[in-house]
Amino acid sequence: MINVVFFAALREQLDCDSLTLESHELSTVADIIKQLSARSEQWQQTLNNASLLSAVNHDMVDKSHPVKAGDEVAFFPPVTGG
Amino acid sequence: MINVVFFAALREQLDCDSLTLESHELSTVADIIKQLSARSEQWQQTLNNASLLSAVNHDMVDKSHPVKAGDEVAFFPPVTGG
Amino acid sequence: MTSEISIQHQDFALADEVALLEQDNATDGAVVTFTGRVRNNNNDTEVSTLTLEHYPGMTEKSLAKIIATAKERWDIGRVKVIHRIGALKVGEQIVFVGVTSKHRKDAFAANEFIMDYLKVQAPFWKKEQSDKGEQWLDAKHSDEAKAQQWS
Amino acid sequence: MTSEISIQHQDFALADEVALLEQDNATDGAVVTFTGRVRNNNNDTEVSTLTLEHYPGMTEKSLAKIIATAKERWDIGRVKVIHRIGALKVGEQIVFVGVTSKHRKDAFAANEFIMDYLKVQAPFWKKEQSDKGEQWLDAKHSDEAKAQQWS
Repeated sequence: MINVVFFAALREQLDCDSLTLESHELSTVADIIKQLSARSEQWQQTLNNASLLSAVNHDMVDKSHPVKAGDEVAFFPPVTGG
Repeated sequence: MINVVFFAALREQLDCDSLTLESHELSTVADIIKQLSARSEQWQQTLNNASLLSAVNHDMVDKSHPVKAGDEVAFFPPVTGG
Repeated sequence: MTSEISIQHQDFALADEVALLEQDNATDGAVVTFTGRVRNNNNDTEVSTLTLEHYPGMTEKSLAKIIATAKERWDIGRVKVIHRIGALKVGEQIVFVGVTSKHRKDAFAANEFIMDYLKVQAPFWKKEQSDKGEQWLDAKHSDEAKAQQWS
Repeated sequence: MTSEISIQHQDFALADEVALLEQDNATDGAVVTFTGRVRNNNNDTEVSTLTLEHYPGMTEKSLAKIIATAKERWDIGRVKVIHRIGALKVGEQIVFVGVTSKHRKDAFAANEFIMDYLKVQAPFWKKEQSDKGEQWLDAKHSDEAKAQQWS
Protein backbone atom coordinates (compact mmCIF):
# COMPACT_ATOMS: atom_id res chain seq x y z
CA MET A 1 0.00 0.00 0.00
CA ILE A 2 1.06 3.58 -0.69
CA ASN A 3 -0.20 6.41 1.49
CA VAL A 4 -0.98 9.60 -0.46
CA VAL A 5 -1.43 12.95 1.31
CA PHE A 6 -2.53 16.38 0.09
CA PHE A 7 -1.92 19.85 1.50
CA ALA A 8 -3.18 23.41 1.40
CA ALA A 9 -5.11 24.52 -1.71
CA LEU A 10 -4.74 21.01 -3.19
CA ARG A 11 -6.36 19.40 -0.17
CA GLU A 12 -9.26 21.86 -0.44
CA GLN A 13 -9.71 21.47 -4.19
CA LEU A 14 -9.76 17.68 -3.91
CA ASP A 15 -11.65 17.76 -0.60
CA CYS A 16 -9.29 15.01 0.52
CA ASP A 17 -6.58 14.89 3.21
CA SER A 18 -5.18 11.47 2.38
CA LEU A 19 -5.96 8.19 0.67
CA THR A 20 -4.40 4.77 0.24
CA LEU A 21 -3.52 3.07 -3.05
CA GLU A 22 -2.55 -0.50 -3.89
CA SER A 23 1.11 -0.33 -4.83
CA HIS A 24 1.19 -2.88 -7.65
CA GLU A 25 1.06 -1.24 -11.10
CA LEU A 26 2.42 2.00 -9.54
CA SER A 27 6.14 2.41 -10.07
CA THR A 28 6.58 6.20 -10.13
CA VAL A 29 4.98 9.36 -8.79
CA ALA A 30 3.73 10.01 -12.33
CA ASP A 31 1.85 6.68 -12.24
CA ILE A 32 0.02 7.83 -9.11
CA ILE A 33 -0.92 11.11 -10.76
CA LYS A 34 -2.18 9.24 -13.81
CA GLN A 35 -4.30 6.84 -11.76
CA LEU A 36 -5.81 9.57 -9.56
CA SER A 37 -6.45 11.84 -12.57
CA ALA A 38 -8.93 9.27 -13.85
CA ARG A 39 -11.20 9.96 -10.85
CA SER A 40 -12.80 13.13 -12.17
CA GLU A 41 -12.27 16.35 -14.10
CA GLN A 42 -11.35 18.04 -10.78
CA TRP A 43 -8.64 15.50 -9.94
CA GLN A 44 -7.36 15.58 -13.52
CA GLN A 45 -7.06 19.36 -13.43
CA THR A 46 -5.61 19.72 -9.93
CA LEU A 47 -2.96 17.02 -10.24
CA ASN A 48 -1.77 18.16 -13.66
CA ASN A 49 -1.17 21.78 -12.66
CA ALA A 50 2.33 22.70 -13.85
CA SER A 51 3.26 24.05 -10.42
CA LEU A 52 2.30 20.84 -8.55
CA LEU A 53 5.03 19.69 -6.17
CA SER A 54 5.52 16.16 -4.91
CA ALA A 55 7.44 14.47 -2.11
CA VAL A 56 8.21 10.85 -1.32
CA ASN A 57 8.92 10.00 2.30
CA HIS A 58 9.37 13.71 3.14
CA ASP A 59 11.85 14.49 0.37
CA MET A 60 10.87 16.74 -2.53
CA VAL A 61 11.12 14.66 -5.76
CA ASP A 62 10.43 14.81 -9.49
CA LYS A 63 7.45 13.03 -11.00
CA SER A 64 9.76 10.33 -12.34
CA HIS A 65 10.78 9.29 -8.80
CA PRO A 66 10.08 5.60 -8.00
CA VAL A 67 7.49 4.59 -5.43
CA LYS A 68 7.03 1.32 -3.57
CA ALA A 69 4.82 -0.26 -0.94
CA GLY A 70 5.04 1.58 2.39
CA ASP A 71 5.96 4.94 0.88
CA GLU A 72 4.23 8.16 1.81
CA VAL A 73 3.66 10.29 -1.29
CA ALA A 74 2.61 13.94 -0.91
CA PHE A 75 1.19 16.44 -3.38
CA PHE A 76 1.04 20.17 -2.66
CA PRO A 77 1.29 23.62 -4.24
CA PRO A 78 4.45 25.76 -4.14
CA VAL A 79 5.32 26.52 -0.52
CA THR A 80 4.72 29.96 1.02
CA GLY A 81 6.16 29.84 4.53
CA GLY A 82 8.56 32.18 6.27
CA MET B 1 43.30 78.75 16.67
CA ILE B 2 43.03 75.12 15.61
CA ASN B 3 42.18 72.45 18.15
CA VAL B 4 44.09 69.19 17.61
CA VAL B 5 43.00 65.95 19.32
CA PHE B 6 44.57 62.48 19.52
CA PHE B 7 43.02 59.09 20.20
CA ALA B 8 43.86 55.55 21.28
CA ALA B 9 47.44 54.34 20.69
CA LEU B 10 48.37 57.74 19.23
CA ARG B 11 47.25 59.57 22.37
CA GLU B 12 49.32 57.18 24.48
CA GLN B 13 52.42 57.36 22.29
CA LEU B 14 52.35 61.17 22.30
CA ASP B 15 51.16 61.32 25.91
CA CYS B 16 48.79 64.06 24.75
CA ASP B 17 44.99 64.26 24.52
CA SER B 18 44.75 67.59 22.75
CA LEU B 19 46.61 70.79 21.99
CA THR B 20 45.97 74.14 20.34
CA LEU B 21 47.86 75.64 17.42
CA GLU B 22 47.92 79.12 15.92
CA SER B 23 46.16 78.81 12.59
CA HIS B 24 48.27 81.18 10.51
CA GLU B 25 50.87 79.35 8.39
CA LEU B 26 48.73 76.18 8.61
CA SER B 27 46.63 75.64 5.50
CA THR B 28 46.28 71.84 5.36
CA VAL B 29 46.29 68.79 7.61
CA ALA B 30 49.74 68.00 6.23
CA ASP B 31 51.01 71.37 7.50
CA ILE B 32 49.88 70.46 11.01
CA ILE B 33 51.66 67.11 10.80
CA LYS B 34 54.82 68.84 9.60
CA GLN B 35 54.76 71.42 12.39
CA LEU B 36 54.08 68.85 15.13
CA SER B 37 56.69 66.44 13.74
CA ALA B 38 59.37 68.99 14.59
CA ARG B 39 58.64 68.56 18.30
CA SER B 40 60.62 65.34 18.78
CA GLU B 41 61.61 62.00 17.30
CA GLN B 42 58.49 60.46 18.92
CA TRP B 43 56.12 62.97 17.31
CA GLN B 44 57.91 62.65 13.98
CA GLN B 45 57.55 58.89 14.02
CA THR B 46 53.99 58.69 15.31
CA LEU B 47 52.50 61.29 12.97
CA ASN B 48 54.23 59.93 9.88
CA ASN B 49 53.00 56.37 10.30
CA ALA B 50 51.52 55.29 6.96
CA SER B 51 48.31 54.11 8.62
CA LEU B 52 47.64 57.43 10.41
CA LEU B 53 44.07 58.64 9.92
CA SER B 54 42.89 62.23 10.19
CA ALA B 55 39.56 64.00 10.53
CA VAL B 56 38.55 67.65 10.28
CA ASN B 57 35.40 68.67 12.12
CA HIS B 58 34.41 65.00 12.57
CA ASP B 59 34.78 64.01 8.92
CA MET B 60 37.53 61.64 7.83
CA VAL B 61 39.81 63.52 5.39
CA ASP B 62 43.03 63.18 3.41
CA LYS B 63 46.19 64.97 4.51
CA SER B 64 45.70 67.54 1.75
CA HIS B 65 42.42 68.71 3.29
CA PRO B 66 42.37 72.46 4.14
CA VAL B 67 42.24 73.68 7.73
CA LYS B 68 41.24 77.06 9.13
CA ALA B 69 40.79 78.84 12.44
CA GLY B 70 38.12 77.18 14.57
CA ASP B 71 38.57 73.71 13.08
CA GLU B 72 38.95 70.59 15.17
CA VAL B 73 41.57 68.32 13.65
CA ALA B 74 41.91 64.74 14.90
CA PHE B 75 44.65 62.13 14.44
CA PHE B 76 44.12 58.48 15.23
CA PRO B 77 45.05 54.92 14.21
CA PRO B 78 42.81 52.71 12.04
CA VAL B 79 39.53 52.12 13.86
CA THR B 80 38.72 48.80 15.53
CA GLY B 81 35.14 49.05 16.79
CA GLY B 82 32.18 46.74 16.31
CA MET C 1 21.23 20.51 23.95
CA THR C 2 17.94 22.04 22.83
CA SER C 3 16.64 21.22 19.37
CA GLU C 4 17.65 23.41 16.45
CA ILE C 5 14.15 23.27 14.95
CA SER C 6 10.81 24.04 16.50
CA ILE C 7 7.44 24.05 14.73
CA GLN C 8 4.96 25.45 17.19
CA HIS C 9 1.62 27.16 17.68
CA GLN C 10 2.74 29.31 20.58
CA ASP C 11 4.66 32.56 20.30
CA PHE C 12 8.39 32.79 21.04
CA ALA C 13 10.55 35.37 22.81
CA LEU C 14 13.49 36.70 20.81
CA ALA C 15 15.51 37.40 23.97
CA ASP C 16 15.09 33.83 25.26
CA GLU C 17 16.14 32.33 21.93
CA VAL C 18 19.23 34.53 21.67
CA ALA C 19 20.12 33.81 25.31
CA LEU C 20 20.10 30.07 24.49
CA LEU C 21 22.28 30.65 21.42
CA GLU C 22 24.79 32.60 23.53
CA GLN C 23 24.72 30.44 26.67
CA ASP C 24 28.12 28.88 27.45
CA ASN C 25 29.26 30.08 24.05
CA ALA C 26 32.12 32.54 24.53
CA THR C 27 33.78 31.67 21.22
CA ASP C 28 31.11 33.05 18.87
CA GLY C 29 31.26 36.84 18.92
CA ALA C 30 28.60 37.37 16.24
CA VAL C 31 24.87 36.68 16.49
CA VAL C 32 22.52 37.42 13.59
CA THR C 33 18.77 37.03 13.93
CA PHE C 34 15.92 37.23 11.45
CA THR C 35 12.36 37.66 12.64
CA GLY C 36 9.42 37.59 10.23
CA ARG C 37 6.06 38.99 11.28
CA VAL C 38 2.59 39.20 9.76
CA ARG C 39 2.36 42.44 7.79
CA ASN C 40 -0.84 44.44 7.63
CA ASN C 41 -0.95 44.41 3.88
CA ASN C 42 0.13 42.37 0.91
CA ASN C 43 -0.30 43.68 -2.64
CA ASP C 44 -2.67 46.42 -1.42
CA THR C 45 -4.87 43.93 0.44
CA GLU C 46 -5.63 44.73 4.10
CA VAL C 47 -4.67 41.54 5.90
CA SER C 48 -6.39 40.62 9.17
CA THR C 49 -5.13 37.08 9.83
CA LEU C 50 -2.81 34.50 8.29
CA THR C 51 -3.32 30.80 8.83
CA LEU C 52 -0.23 28.64 8.52
CA GLU C 53 -0.48 24.99 7.51
CA HIS C 54 2.48 22.63 7.25
CA TYR C 55 3.42 19.04 6.47
CA PRO C 56 4.48 17.49 9.79
CA GLY C 57 7.58 15.36 9.42
CA MET C 58 8.65 16.75 6.08
CA THR C 59 8.92 20.25 7.57
CA GLU C 60 11.45 19.13 10.17
CA LYS C 61 13.37 17.03 7.65
CA SER C 62 13.63 19.83 5.09
CA LEU C 63 14.73 22.38 7.70
CA ALA C 64 17.34 19.94 9.07
CA LYS C 65 18.77 19.55 5.57
CA ILE C 66 18.91 23.32 5.04
CA ILE C 67 20.69 23.79 8.38
CA ALA C 68 23.15 20.98 7.59
CA THR C 69 23.96 22.60 4.24
CA ALA C 70 24.51 25.97 5.92
CA LYS C 71 26.92 24.35 8.39
CA GLU C 72 28.88 22.82 5.53
CA ARG C 73 29.15 26.10 3.64
CA TRP C 74 29.95 28.49 6.48
CA ASP C 75 31.90 28.45 9.73
CA ILE C 76 28.96 28.85 12.07
CA GLY C 77 28.29 27.78 15.64
CA ARG C 78 24.71 27.41 16.80
CA VAL C 79 21.52 27.63 14.78
CA LYS C 80 17.88 27.90 15.81
CA VAL C 81 14.86 27.92 13.49
CA ILE C 82 11.34 28.46 14.84
CA HIS C 83 8.27 28.51 12.60
CA ARG C 84 4.79 29.05 13.92
CA ILE C 85 1.66 27.37 12.57
CA GLY C 86 -2.04 28.06 13.02
CA ALA C 87 -3.86 31.40 12.97
CA LEU C 88 -1.67 34.51 13.36
CA LYS C 89 -2.80 38.14 13.55
CA VAL C 90 -1.15 41.23 12.07
CA GLY C 91 2.08 42.03 13.92
CA GLU C 92 2.51 38.51 15.31
CA GLN C 93 5.81 36.71 14.85
CA ILE C 94 5.84 33.93 12.23
CA VAL C 95 9.44 32.82 11.92
CA PHE C 96 12.78 33.17 13.71
CA VAL C 97 16.24 32.23 12.49
CA GLY C 98 19.24 32.74 14.77
CA VAL C 99 22.87 31.97 13.87
CA THR C 100 26.05 32.44 15.87
CA SER C 101 29.58 32.49 14.47
CA LYS C 102 33.10 33.66 15.15
CA HIS C 103 32.76 35.78 11.98
CA ARG C 104 29.92 38.18 11.29
CA LYS C 105 30.08 37.52 7.54
CA ASP C 106 29.35 33.81 8.07
CA ALA C 107 26.53 34.55 10.52
CA PHE C 108 24.85 36.95 8.05
CA ALA C 109 25.28 34.66 5.02
CA ALA C 110 24.13 31.47 6.78
CA ASN C 111 21.08 33.19 8.27
CA GLU C 112 19.97 34.65 4.93
CA PHE C 113 20.65 31.31 3.19
CA ILE C 114 18.48 29.44 5.71
CA MET C 115 15.63 31.95 5.25
CA ASP C 116 15.90 31.85 1.44
CA TYR C 117 15.73 28.05 1.35
CA LEU C 118 13.04 27.84 4.01
CA LYS C 119 10.93 30.08 1.74
CA VAL C 120 11.13 27.70 -1.24
CA GLN C 121 11.69 24.25 0.27
CA ALA C 122 10.03 23.96 3.67
CA PRO C 123 6.41 22.77 3.32
CA PHE C 124 4.46 25.64 4.88
CA TRP C 125 1.45 27.33 3.28
CA LYS C 126 -0.19 30.60 4.16
CA LYS C 127 -3.88 31.34 3.83
CA GLU C 128 -4.74 35.00 4.09
CA GLN C 129 -7.93 36.41 5.63
CA SER C 130 -8.38 39.97 4.37
CA ASP C 131 -10.96 42.56 3.36
CA LYS C 132 -11.15 40.64 0.07
CA GLY C 133 -12.05 37.35 1.75
CA GLU C 134 -9.93 34.24 2.25
CA GLN C 135 -7.30 32.95 -0.13
CA TRP C 136 -4.16 30.83 -0.28
CA LEU C 137 -1.11 32.95 -1.03
CA ASP C 138 0.78 32.41 -4.26
CA ALA C 139 4.46 31.61 -4.15
CA LYS C 140 6.70 34.43 -5.40
CA HIS C 141 9.00 33.92 -8.36
CA SER C 142 11.40 36.34 -6.66
CA ASP C 143 11.79 33.88 -3.77
CA GLU C 144 12.73 31.09 -6.17
CA ALA C 145 15.24 33.36 -7.92
CA LYS C 146 16.74 34.48 -4.61
CA ALA C 147 17.30 30.91 -3.43
CA GLN C 148 18.96 30.00 -6.72
CA GLN C 149 21.54 32.73 -6.26
CA TRP C 150 23.22 30.62 -3.58
CA SER C 151 23.94 27.72 -5.92
CA MET D 1 10.91 59.06 18.04
CA THR D 2 13.87 57.56 19.83
CA SER D 3 17.34 58.22 18.44
CA GLU D 4 18.75 55.85 15.85
CA ILE D 5 22.21 55.99 17.44
CA SER D 6 23.28 55.38 20.99
CA ILE D 7 26.85 55.37 22.32
CA GLN D 8 26.65 54.17 25.89
CA HIS D 9 28.49 52.58 28.79
CA GLN D 10 25.51 50.56 30.01
CA ASP D 11 24.38 47.26 28.58
CA PHE D 12 21.34 46.98 26.34
CA ALA D 13 18.51 44.43 26.05
CA LEU D 14 17.98 42.93 22.61
CA ALA D 15 14.26 42.35 23.29
CA ASP D 16 13.69 46.00 24.24
CA GLU D 17 15.48 47.28 21.15
CA VAL D 18 13.57 44.99 18.79
CA ALA D 19 10.29 45.89 20.54
CA LEU D 20 11.00 49.57 19.78
CA LEU D 21 11.80 48.78 16.15
CA GLU D 22 8.52 46.87 15.80
CA GLN D 23 6.28 49.21 17.84
CA ASP D 24 3.46 50.73 15.75
CA ASN D 25 5.20 49.31 12.71
CA ALA D 26 2.86 46.83 11.02
CA THR D 27 4.24 47.47 7.53
CA ASP D 28 7.73 46.02 8.02
CA GLY D 29 7.50 42.24 8.16
CA ALA D 30 11.26 41.61 8.36
CA VAL D 31 13.59 42.41 11.26
CA VAL D 32 17.29 41.57 11.12
CA THR D 33 19.56 42.07 14.11
CA PHE D 34 23.30 41.80 14.58
CA THR D 35 24.79 41.53 18.05
CA GLY D 36 28.55 41.54 18.62
CA ARG D 37 29.99 40.29 21.89
CA VAL D 38 33.44 40.09 23.47
CA ARG D 39 34.99 36.77 22.48
CA ASN D 40 37.19 34.84 24.87
CA ASN D 41 40.07 34.67 22.46
CA ASN D 42 41.61 36.53 19.57
CA ASN D 43 44.49 35.03 17.59
CA ASP D 44 45.11 32.43 20.32
CA THR D 45 45.25 35.07 23.05
CA GLU D 46 43.03 34.49 26.10
CA VAL D 47 41.13 37.74 26.42
CA SER D 48 39.87 38.89 29.83
CA THR D 49 38.60 42.43 29.12
CA LEU D 50 38.25 44.85 26.24
CA THR D 51 38.28 48.60 26.77
CA LEU D 52 36.47 50.65 24.13
CA GLU D 53 37.48 54.24 23.45
CA HIS D 54 35.75 56.51 20.94
CA TYR D 55 35.79 60.03 19.53
CA PRO D 56 32.64 61.74 20.85
CA GLY D 57 30.88 63.75 18.19
CA MET D 58 32.61 62.15 15.24
CA THR D 59 31.26 58.74 16.24
CA GLU D 60 27.65 59.91 16.03
CA LYS D 61 28.30 61.83 12.80
CA SER D 62 29.97 58.89 11.06
CA LEU D 63 27.22 56.46 12.12
CA ALA D 64 24.52 58.90 10.96
CA LYS D 65 26.18 59.06 7.54
CA ILE D 66 26.39 55.27 7.30
CA ILE D 67 22.70 54.92 8.23
CA ALA D 68 21.71 57.63 5.72
CA THR D 69 23.63 55.81 2.97
CA ALA D 70 21.93 52.51 3.87
CA LYS D 71 18.51 54.21 3.64
CA GLU D 72 19.37 55.53 0.18
CA ARG D 73 20.52 52.14 -1.08
CA TRP D 74 17.82 49.89 0.36
CA ASP D 75 14.10 50.08 1.07
CA ILE D 76 14.32 49.88 4.84
CA GLY D 77 12.15 51.17 7.66
CA ARG D 78 13.69 51.69 11.08
CA VAL D 79 17.31 51.44 12.11
CA LYS D 80 18.98 51.32 15.51
CA VAL D 81 22.71 51.24 16.21
CA ILE D 82 24.05 50.85 19.74
CA HIS D 83 27.77 50.77 20.53
CA ARG D 84 29.10 50.40 24.03
CA ILE D 85 32.24 52.08 25.36
CA GLY D 86 34.37 51.52 28.45
CA ALA D 87 35.55 48.23 29.94
CA LEU D 88 33.73 45.09 28.77
CA LYS D 89 34.27 41.51 29.94
CA VAL D 90 34.18 38.30 27.89
CA GLY D 91 30.63 37.53 26.77
CA GLU D 92 29.39 41.10 27.18
CA GLN D 93 27.55 42.76 24.33
CA ILE D 94 29.54 45.40 22.39
CA VAL D 95 27.40 46.40 19.46
CA PHE D 96 23.83 46.07 18.20
CA VAL D 97 22.44 46.84 14.75
CA GLY D 98 18.72 46.39 14.08
CA VAL D 99 16.99 47.02 10.74
CA THR D 100 13.36 46.57 9.73
CA SER D 101 12.04 46.36 6.18
CA LYS D 102 9.14 45.13 4.08
CA HIS D 103 11.68 42.86 2.35
CA ARG D 104 14.03 40.49 4.12
CA LYS D 105 16.73 40.95 1.47
CA ASP D 106 16.91 44.68 2.15
CA ALA D 107 16.96 44.16 5.92
CA PHE D 108 19.86 41.66 5.65
CA ALA D 109 21.87 43.78 3.20
CA ALA D 110 21.42 47.08 5.04
CA ASN D 111 22.30 45.52 8.39
CA GLU D 112 25.50 43.92 7.08
CA PHE D 113 26.41 47.14 5.23
CA ILE D 114 26.04 49.19 8.41
CA MET D 115 28.23 46.74 10.37
CA ASP D 116 30.87 46.62 7.63
CA TYR D 117 31.15 50.42 7.47
CA LEU D 118 30.97 50.83 11.23
CA LYS D 119 34.00 48.53 11.40
CA VAL D 120 36.15 50.73 9.14
CA GLN D 121 34.74 54.26 9.54
CA ALA D 122 33.33 54.78 13.02
CA PRO D 123 36.03 56.03 15.42
CA PHE D 124 36.12 53.32 18.05
CA TRP D 125 39.27 51.63 19.31
CA LYS D 126 39.66 48.44 21.32
CA LYS D 127 42.35 47.80 23.88
CA GLU D 128 42.66 44.19 24.90
CA GLN D 129 43.62 42.94 28.36
CA SER D 130 44.78 39.35 28.05
CA ASP D 131 47.18 36.77 29.43
CA LYS D 132 49.81 38.50 27.27
CA GLY D 133 49.24 41.90 28.87
CA GLU D 134 47.54 44.97 27.46
CA GLN D 135 47.54 46.07 23.85
CA TRP D 136 45.61 48.09 21.29
CA LEU D 137 44.07 45.84 18.67
CA ASP D 138 45.22 46.16 15.07
CA ALA D 139 42.69 46.86 12.36
CA LYS D 140 42.07 43.91 10.03
CA HIS D 141 42.72 44.20 6.31
CA SER D 142 39.80 41.81 5.80
CA ASP D 143 37.44 44.41 7.31
CA GLU D 144 38.66 47.03 4.85
CA ALA D 145 38.24 44.60 1.96
CA LYS D 146 34.75 43.62 3.11
CA ALA D 147 33.58 47.25 3.27
CA GLN D 148 34.94 47.94 -0.20
CA GLN D 149 32.81 45.15 -1.67
CA TRP D 150 29.75 47.39 -1.23
CA SER D 151 31.09 50.13 -3.49
